Amino acid sequence: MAKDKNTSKKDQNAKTSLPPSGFKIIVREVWRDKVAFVSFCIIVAILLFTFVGSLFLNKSQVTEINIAEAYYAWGESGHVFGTDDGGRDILKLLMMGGRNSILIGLSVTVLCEGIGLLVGLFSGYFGGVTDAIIMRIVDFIQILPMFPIIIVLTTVIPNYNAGTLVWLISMFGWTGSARYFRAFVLSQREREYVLASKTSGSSNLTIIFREVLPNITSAIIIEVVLAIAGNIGIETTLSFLGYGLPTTTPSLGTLIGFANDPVNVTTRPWLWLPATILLLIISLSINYVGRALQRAGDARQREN
Amino acid sequence: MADEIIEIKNLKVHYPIRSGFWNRVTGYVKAVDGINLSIKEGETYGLIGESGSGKSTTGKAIVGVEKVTNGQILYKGVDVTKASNRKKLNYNKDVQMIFQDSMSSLNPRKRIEDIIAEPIRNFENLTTDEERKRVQELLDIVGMPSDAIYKFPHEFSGGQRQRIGVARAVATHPKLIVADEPTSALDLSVQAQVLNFMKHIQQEYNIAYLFISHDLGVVKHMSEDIAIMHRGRFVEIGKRDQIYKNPMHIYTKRLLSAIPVVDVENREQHKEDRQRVEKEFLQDQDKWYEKDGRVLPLQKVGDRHFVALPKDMIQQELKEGE
Amino acid sequence: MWKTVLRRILIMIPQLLILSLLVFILAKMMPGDPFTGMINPNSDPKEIARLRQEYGLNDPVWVQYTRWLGNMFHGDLGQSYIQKVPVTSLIWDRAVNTFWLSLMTVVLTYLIAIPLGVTAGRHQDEWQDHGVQIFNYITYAVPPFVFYILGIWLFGFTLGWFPISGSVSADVNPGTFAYFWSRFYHLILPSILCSLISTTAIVQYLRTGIVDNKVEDYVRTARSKGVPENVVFNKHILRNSLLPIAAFLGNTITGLLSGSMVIESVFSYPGMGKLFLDSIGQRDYSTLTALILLFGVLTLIGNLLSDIIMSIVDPRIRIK
Amino acid sequence: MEKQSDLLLDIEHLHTAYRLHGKFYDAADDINLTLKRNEILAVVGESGCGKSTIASSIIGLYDHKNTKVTGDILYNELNLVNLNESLFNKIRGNNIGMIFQDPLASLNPLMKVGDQVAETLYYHTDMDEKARHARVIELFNQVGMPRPEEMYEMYPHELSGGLRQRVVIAIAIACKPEIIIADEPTTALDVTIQAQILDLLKEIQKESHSGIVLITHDLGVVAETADQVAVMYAGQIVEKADVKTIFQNPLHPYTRSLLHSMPQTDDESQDLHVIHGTVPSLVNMPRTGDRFAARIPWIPASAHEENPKIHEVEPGHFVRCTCWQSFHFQDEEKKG
Amino acid sequence: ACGNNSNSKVDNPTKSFKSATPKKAVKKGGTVSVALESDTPFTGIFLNELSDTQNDTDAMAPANEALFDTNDTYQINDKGPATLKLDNKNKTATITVKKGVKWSDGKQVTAKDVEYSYEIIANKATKSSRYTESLQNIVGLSEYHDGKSNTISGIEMPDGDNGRTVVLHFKEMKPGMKFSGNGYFWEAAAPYHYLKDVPFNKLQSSDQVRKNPLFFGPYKMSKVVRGQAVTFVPNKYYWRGTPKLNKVTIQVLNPNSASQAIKSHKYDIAGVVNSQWKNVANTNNVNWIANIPLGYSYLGFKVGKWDAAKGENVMNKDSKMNNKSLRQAIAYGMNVSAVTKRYTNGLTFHIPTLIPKQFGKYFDKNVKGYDYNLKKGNEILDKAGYKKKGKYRVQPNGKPLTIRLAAMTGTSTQEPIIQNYIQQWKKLGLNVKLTGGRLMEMNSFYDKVQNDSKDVDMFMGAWSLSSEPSPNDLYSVKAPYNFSRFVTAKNTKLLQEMDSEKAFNTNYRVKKFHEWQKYMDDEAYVVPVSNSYSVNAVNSKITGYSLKPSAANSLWYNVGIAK
Ligand SMILES: Nc1ncnc2c1ncn2[C@@H]1O[C@H](COP(=O)(O)OP(=O)(O)OP(=O)(O)O)[C@@H](O)[C@H]1O
Ligand SMILES: Nc1ncnc2c1ncn2[C@@H]1O[C@H](COP(=O)(O)OP(=O)(O)OP(=O)(O)O)[C@@H](O)[C@H]1O
Ligand SMILES: [Mg+2]
Ligand SMILES: [Mg+2]
Repeated sequence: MAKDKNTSKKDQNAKTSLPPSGFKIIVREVWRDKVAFVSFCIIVAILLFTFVGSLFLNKSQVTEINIAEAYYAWGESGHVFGTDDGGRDILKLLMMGGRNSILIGLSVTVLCEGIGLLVGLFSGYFGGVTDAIIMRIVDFIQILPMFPIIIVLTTVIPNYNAGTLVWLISMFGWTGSARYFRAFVLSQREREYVLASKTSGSSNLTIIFREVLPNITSAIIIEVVLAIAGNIGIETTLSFLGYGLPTTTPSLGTLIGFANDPVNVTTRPWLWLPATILLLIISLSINYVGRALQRAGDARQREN
Repeated sequence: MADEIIEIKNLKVHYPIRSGFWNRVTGYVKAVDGINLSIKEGETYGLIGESGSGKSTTGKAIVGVEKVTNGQILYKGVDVTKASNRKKLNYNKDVQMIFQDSMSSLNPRKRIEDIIAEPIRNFENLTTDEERKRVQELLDIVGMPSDAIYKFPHEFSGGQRQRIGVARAVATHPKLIVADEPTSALDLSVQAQVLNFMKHIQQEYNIAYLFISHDLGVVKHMSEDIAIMHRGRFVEIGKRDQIYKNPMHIYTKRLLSAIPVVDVENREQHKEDRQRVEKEFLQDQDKWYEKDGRVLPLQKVGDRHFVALPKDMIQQELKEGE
Repeated sequence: MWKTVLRRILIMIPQLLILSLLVFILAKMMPGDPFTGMINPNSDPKEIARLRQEYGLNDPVWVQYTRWLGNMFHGDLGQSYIQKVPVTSLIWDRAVNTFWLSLMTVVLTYLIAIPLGVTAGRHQDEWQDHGVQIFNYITYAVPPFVFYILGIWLFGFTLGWFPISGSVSADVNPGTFAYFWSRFYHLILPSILCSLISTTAIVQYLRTGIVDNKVEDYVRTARSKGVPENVVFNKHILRNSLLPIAAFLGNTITGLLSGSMVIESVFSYPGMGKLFLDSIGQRDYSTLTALILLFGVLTLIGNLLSDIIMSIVDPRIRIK
Repeated sequence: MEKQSDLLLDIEHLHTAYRLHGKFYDAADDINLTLKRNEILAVVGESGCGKSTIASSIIGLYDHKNTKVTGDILYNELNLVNLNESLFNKIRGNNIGMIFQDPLASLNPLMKVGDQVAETLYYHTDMDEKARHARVIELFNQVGMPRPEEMYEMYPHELSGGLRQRVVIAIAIACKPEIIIADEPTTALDVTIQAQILDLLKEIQKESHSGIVLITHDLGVVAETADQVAVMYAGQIVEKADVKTIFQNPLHPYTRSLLHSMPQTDDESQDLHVIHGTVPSLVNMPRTGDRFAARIPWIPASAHEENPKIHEVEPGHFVRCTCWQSFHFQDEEKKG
Repeated sequence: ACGNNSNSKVDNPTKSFKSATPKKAVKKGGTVSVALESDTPFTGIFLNELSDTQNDTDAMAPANEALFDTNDTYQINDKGPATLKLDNKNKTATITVKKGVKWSDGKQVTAKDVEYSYEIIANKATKSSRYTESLQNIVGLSEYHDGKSNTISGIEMPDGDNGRTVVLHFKEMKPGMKFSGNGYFWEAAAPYHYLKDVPFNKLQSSDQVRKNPLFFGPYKMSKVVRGQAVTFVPNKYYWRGTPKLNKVTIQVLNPNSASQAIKSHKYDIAGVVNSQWKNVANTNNVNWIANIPLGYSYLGFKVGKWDAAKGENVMNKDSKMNNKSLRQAIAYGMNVSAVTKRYTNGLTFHIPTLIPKQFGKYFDKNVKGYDYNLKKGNEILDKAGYKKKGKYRVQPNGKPLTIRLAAMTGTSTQEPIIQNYIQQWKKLGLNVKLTGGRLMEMNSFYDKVQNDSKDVDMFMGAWSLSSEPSPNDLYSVKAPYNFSRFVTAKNTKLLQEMDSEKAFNTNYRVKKFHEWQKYMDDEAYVVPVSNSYSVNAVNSKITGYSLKPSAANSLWYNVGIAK
């Protein structure tokens, strides 16, 4: 009994003395950096705005055309941000579009970073021939001109939607993170704790996932956060070139794509400006938070 | 008499050098180039040599984390250079390693408990409670407070971390521990702690050490048998006193003379000696080494004392020694 | 080193073959063909069918591919279906335009990015740094075309300072100074806009490099030699921080020829990027495959160049 | 400066404090040291006791925003503390040379080593390029580099550790400085090379009659090279004397404990001496009372001075606190 | 949206449109710059026989003159560089080039030049896309094409190569032959003396075609910036007299930038993108010169397949869309007028029939077409047995009804417009989905429509027409362009009658045209949707600019700067 008490007390103790390398240092670092903190709050606000906001919206209603209401300017007839060329309310499109774009950005990130991480882990850890082969494949994919091929594929694929877009982009995107993670794994592999684990009889898989992986988490977090910032905007360029998502799938890209038409740029800023600003704010905020994370990661690096 | 627990026969570890148009192997770094060595139960074998002489490579080959190019490592009569044999024998249960850099050898993301328990989990089937008890015992043995098991490596000082490394190494009651420069990163007083401690557990559990270091003072303190390594081979092996009192190979002499001595009065004398040996070493290379700079084969010069010199020179040296 | 370079080039060949096959198949998978665009009541469908046959578009893909490959080994990339000129001459024309645009862009990019990066790194966490960072984030986050279109609207139309399309005005004669000036004049606006938004990576790398190098031991050594602070900065810190940027250089140089689809279409600038987009739209297979292959080659050469440049500027790196 | 005085450096009441979490903590606490011509002054102590702090304070290379230096460092009547930068730049490299611990990190990876040496000459002499080149070759010869002409063109990564350290030494002595500060010059090297480098330092000193501040934690190195020794603990100097006295008649408990824990005894079966407890970190360092007291708990508190001062116990032999008088090792207790 | 400051020019633009600039005294000299609106560079094949893009035609316009002038209904007259005489009995057409019509190098345009066009077109080596079935009506042309003969037997030059008369022999005479653009004979000439040394297979990439082409129009090309711009200077040998301007430049402009270019007066002549009208309507110092081009957009229903082997359309009686009521209801569901008013202020307008009004008598003004009428649509559907089951109607046989619509990408407002129609149809209880889930780009669209893809039940396309009104090429059994694939006896009969011998009698032809339009209106296999004005912003200093068909051939001769 007494012993049990003892351990539970120790467990509490243990919780409070988590290494500052974990979640805590991140929170601390973000909290300490006022800009990062404000950015974090903004991100939360945007997430609430887009995700919770979208809950109250009905997709078919939002994307319903009402030609009589086309091109209302800011504030006209109760449309805070006006309406687009089909009389759709920009504010609502912004909510749904923001959500979709964030989801797309997240999915692309998850796919790219997930594949990249796995490849990086195996390639970096095993080295030798495995590494050589994987890296040749990565090299090959990296010489593929990404945008051109995506564009060609979008015209080939019959039912092109957000899902296919995500796959297309991820198909090319993972190589960068694979290289990035591989470099980290390589540097970890040099460390003697890997040898120590080997001599302790752990299998390679165990070492990869239980030993090496936790040690590159801060690199992963930073990479992922910054990648999200980049990926949310990734469909905008495709939209510009005319290979973006259909307007029935609102996204920041389709909204910003209105800027494709100079007439809209000069005379109907409400069509594209809010989405551009939203994208800008999201990117900026994520970047600032990412920076704080990076500092947290560096601090850890120094402690090591 | 103590039995030999490991025997190394003609061990070679070569790293390929790639170059040329097709990136083919054009040569080898002969990190370890044919060494023979046997370690007896409960004894410490010291391995000395300058940087890059192949000490760590030897150690890693013995614990089985470095691929052996050639030769045999016999453990209980089984050649453990093959991974399958190691697996069958649960080899690493009996042969463990302590690393030089205590920080990098402990996973910064794991609690001390998990670090120490890792070999236990892999080699023994214990319940969680038993396992924890064992970890506590081990911490106790290495003189750490019991609440250490919940902490992370960075919360400890260098000396403490090194002791945790030792605790992990002894967790499965190994028979042999390869200690690769376990104290070179430590301050004097901390080094003393760790060395004392290693000696204690050796006596208690009858562990054999392969003690690798370039600090001759430390090796002398720890080991009964000593091997001097140079360019992947042994230049001289023998008992502690044979090596320290009666070194025969010029390289051994050079190493010994370079050790700073706490003898202020005679320091000029030491310096002269040192420089004389250095000069000799540089001048008559082909007297001491083969033409291509490789170390000569070992010759027996006394009970358990071998030196890599041509026979005629040995006679001469012996005479001089008298 | 030359052996290494040669080996790398040899390795490129199979990569390019795979790429070409891939591209060829992709191109053929696209719906429609170069003659789809001719559909109108004034053109006879039978005629279109005849042309298809004559251009060999009805052959199986692999026949078309081997024919194409064979021609390519003879240096013949074929005839553009749309422009009706040899693809090589078409690409050459566009490549020259793109080259000048990209060259201006690159030069401007470095001219803008290096001072910014230096300022940010030198005054780490001071207001200068924050200013540069904000600029950087904005150029990174705003989609380029929004930037370009605003630029063209403001400086091209509203203020009328710069031409808004094309690479040269129609009424100047090649070889004259007016011609040269006109070409230059057409480059100014697009290259400035383009360079403003391509500074991000360089600024970031430079800043990080400076911040990291500032605390390196060798900088301390330099100071201990009594080297004045600004020399320490320029000669030691800056030069070492420029290394990662040197690595970009290879890819930048080849990027000079690939062009940017976005800027070229906004400015109707007849360069490689625009050509690429047009050939997709018009299903100009021969041009399309040639272009993608060329982009692939350029990327490979860029990587190689980067490695070579790195091995030249950084004595620690030797390419193997 | 026709007639040069023998006293090169006079450090008085030096305090160097680092800013940590917004507060300043003294890492060097009231340091008094002198360095004479032809003398090697060794500063020894365990990691973190403030050795490098002293070195960087002397040569004025610290982060001015987060470091506070007070007291006097007098060099030829010139106070180096908070000296104007451009003036200091004339002195650094010229009058004071510095050798660092990690020779690879201390050299610019992108510059030929010869040029790195020549750079010093560029700022402190009016030699032309040819003359500088010649001088570098001369220096390379002096520090014992083989094939100096070839070495001039090499990059740091192409040299072995020993050669790199020789380059660093060449940089430090290029302008024949009166003072050389060597911060653990041999810690990264193995024994044979360490011996060569130490011999080299001594030779240089003999030739140029400069004064050397040698920072190390290796007592063997001290015994082999130093003339004067200052033993540091937790930011303070605890004992200061000439080298013979330190090794033959060490008084301060810390000095004695250190010497005791060296594995040099001939009886290998015996345990090495271990100093109780650990070195306190900068933030946790006790600021009043004897800082070493916690590590010799068996010595009664009354034996320590309340505010330990440094005392000259015999001419030239300084010891902090009076506790040494009642000090004995723990296992000697019974003997009394 | 900005309805309160209602501006007649903005909201009712067509009132301010003229078809020609006001007549003013012309001064000699001056420069005119023209925007060629295109998002791709022009190809730059400056030879009528080989060029196959509108961009090239536009880019060479000031230099390029056709052989014949026409009146405003496209009927060929004698005012142009050559005259035409048709002989129905002998099945010949005689073309006589006027004396003094000279190439810009001063050489007379000869019979050989006229004949050489046919050689270029018909020779396989040139890979010309102009070798059409209609032209093969000329005797001997296909033999020449197939290499069976070295000359074209049906082209006679009674006065020899250097004479000015050419006689064309036809296998059959057609009522449309007196109209320009009929495709039965070629209306341009090629400079034989200039091109004769260029092998046919090199022709399209030769400098004679690409860089320094030869024409007999009012201007000659002085410089070509490949794909981007062309500069013209006067042709001093021009047969009508000296042109007014010193220089004309034509430059490619991205249509996206058109409105800004107009507002900032970057060009003297530039086309207006209809959806951008509001942005430019208030621009000062421009005249809006507009016409309605021949063409229309339509909604077609797939009711059959193209049988490639037989070379004809085969209707599938049981196809989903082969139900007149369904088609009519769909047509009633389109709020075309509302859409055109909303997005183009009437610059695009609803049309009732498949024969454009511009064809004058041939257009049947009694056909009313389908106006937006949901009630009627619903009634028709109810009556025809399309019952509502849940949200949507099902087929009379009880199977669910999903209609897949193929539509092309176009101007930026295309997307909302199509979505709007889909919503209107939803109000009729029809479940319409876009093929592929989104608008298709042109290639994919035609790929699917032309190959009768299963994914297409109806499609929204557009035709631009030649000046010959016959719809035979688009709707006959044998017409591959009959994308609906509808084949009915009555349709076949009407189309044949339209182009029969009897149809040389204009009244008869008109009657048949009217019958056909009524028939098509009722059957609604193809529903006409809209047509648009083509508006040009012409700097008010310019005079002589006109979009009347009669002015087309001499347009650039007349354009000048007002005094
Ligand atoms: N993975 C490797 N690939 C190629 N060469 C290697 C590798 N590992 C070690 N070497 C080379 O093998 C030789 C012996 O190395 P080893 O690490 O065993 O030396 P060491 O005696 O432990 O030196 P130190 O005292 O510096 O630790 C060195 O020359 C080293 O450069
Ligand atoms: N820039 C700094 N900022 C804050 N604290 C510092 C800084 N530099 C050193 N310290 C702290 O000051 C104390 C003395 O450091 P110093 O580097 O002088 O020790 P040292 O004796 O040279 O140790 P070592 O033998 O490890 O080099 C240490 O506790 C160290 O952590
Ligand atoms: Mg080693
Ligand atoms: Mg230090």
